[in-house]
Amino acid sequence: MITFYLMAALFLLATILLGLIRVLRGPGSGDRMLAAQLFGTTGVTILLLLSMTLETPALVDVALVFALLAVVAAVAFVRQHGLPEPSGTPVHQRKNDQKTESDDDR
Amino acid sequence: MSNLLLVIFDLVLLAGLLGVAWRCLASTDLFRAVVLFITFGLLLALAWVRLEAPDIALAEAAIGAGITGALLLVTLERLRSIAVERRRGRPDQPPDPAGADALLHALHDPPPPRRTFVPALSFALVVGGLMVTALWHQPDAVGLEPVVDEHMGVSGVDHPITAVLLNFRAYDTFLELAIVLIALLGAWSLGRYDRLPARPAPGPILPGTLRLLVPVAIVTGVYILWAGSHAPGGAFQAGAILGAAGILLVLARPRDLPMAPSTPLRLGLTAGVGLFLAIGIVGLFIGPGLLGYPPEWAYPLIIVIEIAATLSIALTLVALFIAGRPAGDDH
Amino acid sequence: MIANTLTVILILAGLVFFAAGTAGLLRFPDVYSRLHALTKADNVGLGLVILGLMLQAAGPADILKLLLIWVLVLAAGTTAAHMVAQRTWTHGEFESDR
Amino acid sequence: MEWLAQQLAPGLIYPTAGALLFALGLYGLIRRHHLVLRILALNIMGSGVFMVLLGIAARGEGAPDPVAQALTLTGIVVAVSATAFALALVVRLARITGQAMMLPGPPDDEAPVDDISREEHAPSAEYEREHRE
Repeated sequence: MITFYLMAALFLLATILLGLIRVLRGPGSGDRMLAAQLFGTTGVTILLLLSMTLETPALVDVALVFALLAVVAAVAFVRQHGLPEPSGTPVHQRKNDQKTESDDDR
Repeated sequence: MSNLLLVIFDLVLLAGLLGVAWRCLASTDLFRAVVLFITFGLLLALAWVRLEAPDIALAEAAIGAGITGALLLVTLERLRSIAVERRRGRPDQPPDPAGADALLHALHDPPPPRRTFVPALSFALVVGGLMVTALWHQPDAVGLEPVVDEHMGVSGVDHPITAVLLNFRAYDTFLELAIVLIALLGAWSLGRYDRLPARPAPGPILPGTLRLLVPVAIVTGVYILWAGSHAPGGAFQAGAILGAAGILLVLARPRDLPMAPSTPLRLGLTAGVGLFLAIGIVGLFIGPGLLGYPPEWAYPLIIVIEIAATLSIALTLVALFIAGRPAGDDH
Repeated sequence: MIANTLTVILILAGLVFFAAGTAGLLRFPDVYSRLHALTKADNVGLGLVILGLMLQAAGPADILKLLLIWVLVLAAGTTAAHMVAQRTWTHGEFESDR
Repeated sequence: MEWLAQQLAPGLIYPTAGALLFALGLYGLIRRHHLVLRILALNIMGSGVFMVLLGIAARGEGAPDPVAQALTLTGIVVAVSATAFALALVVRLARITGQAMMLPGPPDDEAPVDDISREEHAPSAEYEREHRE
């Protein structure tokens, strides 16, 4: 059983390292943030599996804290750049040649 | 079999850590560097787990996931808004022609000049090589574990790390609280806080999530604080969790920050250091010495200090995140 | 014995979802489809692993803690996905790379 | 196999990796110009130090050394406070000079700066005004 848990944890660690490719490539910051979010969940799972392997029940608390605070970085990400004024049209509907105020912000 | 798997796990984890750190420091795009640094913190927590340090993993989880990431992302936002402001000009100042450059540089760092490559690499290699050599030749020592174990009876708590932090080496912890407070004073001396130019996401999703998360965070923080006397947990981890919850509130709040009134805020910020020192000085007269407690009083005193320290750490972390004196606090 | 077999099956199923999430993250063409692959696969994956671990838990307190972790991750994942999507919709996809 | 597992015990490979992290952070600290990246480099160096401390504490049989763990715990909280203070300083610097990098020198410094053009790092009017006063 312990060997099985360890193999599962190792597999998940490998998926994190593979997912890093998305952080490196991007291309947008949304992609990078999503990858970080996935790593958070995977990390929680690895911690739960390790708590069975290493027989350390306290690791469940660590996983709990990770799960609890997984959203903080994403909220900070939304504030980073912020959102345009309520009247702002979505980027997809803007004309390409028309330089708008919030385009300048970037 | 499982030993071998653990070794493979360690090697993969460490390779990942080194790789992430390397790519992070090689990024030209600062946002990418910050996301890689958040991932680095996650992997680091796993490393602490493998080193049989669940306490540290707990603190790393709260700080890495909750505080550092948000702090860095918001700093990038502040730098960007400063660059935009300079480019546009302000009411009292014409637009700054160098502003366009500043905008470019605010969130991008050009690749470093080739000239510094060889000296930097050789210096880092020499330092790293010396450290590795020293570590490999260091003899195995038992450390202080038996000593701590022997004195656990008089510490007042059942968890060795809490005993070390709040009893055996209380002066370290006391000075650590003071340093955190000094960092805050430093940040406050830079001026009032900058109002973030960005707005939070509209819609019901974020407030709804907050309504779920913040109470759970408070309960978890108190639970971790309580667990500290017999299991991994304690004032630092609890303070970090509550601080992260406070940061979440600050981030989700539209425009105006929910700053506490000045006097209670200051009392809360200094409660940890103040109470610690007061109890420590009392110990000088009626106890075993400065920052020492009589064994029969140790448990309640440690609990009182821990509660105050948790409060102070949480408040200080939130105030450091806001980075600046509360508005209307000057005179 | 039955519990052990069930745990193994559930965790394996969870791992499949994690693999699918990572594959989606790497292979899908734009943020919105990546988002979709990731949040669904990811949360179901964790849910299955947690169900598997619940069968091995020592007592009701542990089971509740595991359940709480899942609920929290669900809430965080949903919120994060929503906010990333909203921000991408209003700001465009490639604003980080000039 | 067992022999290999013994050679690669956590007490040995983690401190080694910690030392490498420290060296990596040092390298980044020297080479990168942007102050936020330098702060990240310092944090990575600090993590390397923590890893060395905890790795040595985990050596040998039995429970790890609680004193090293307690010191690391305080170290992490100090590191995050120092990072927050440093970031506040960077924002303040950017507000005054318009740059988030190390300036090559004071405005009247004639020292040659060959790698980065003078133009890019020219201090802003506000910076010069503050220094003249």
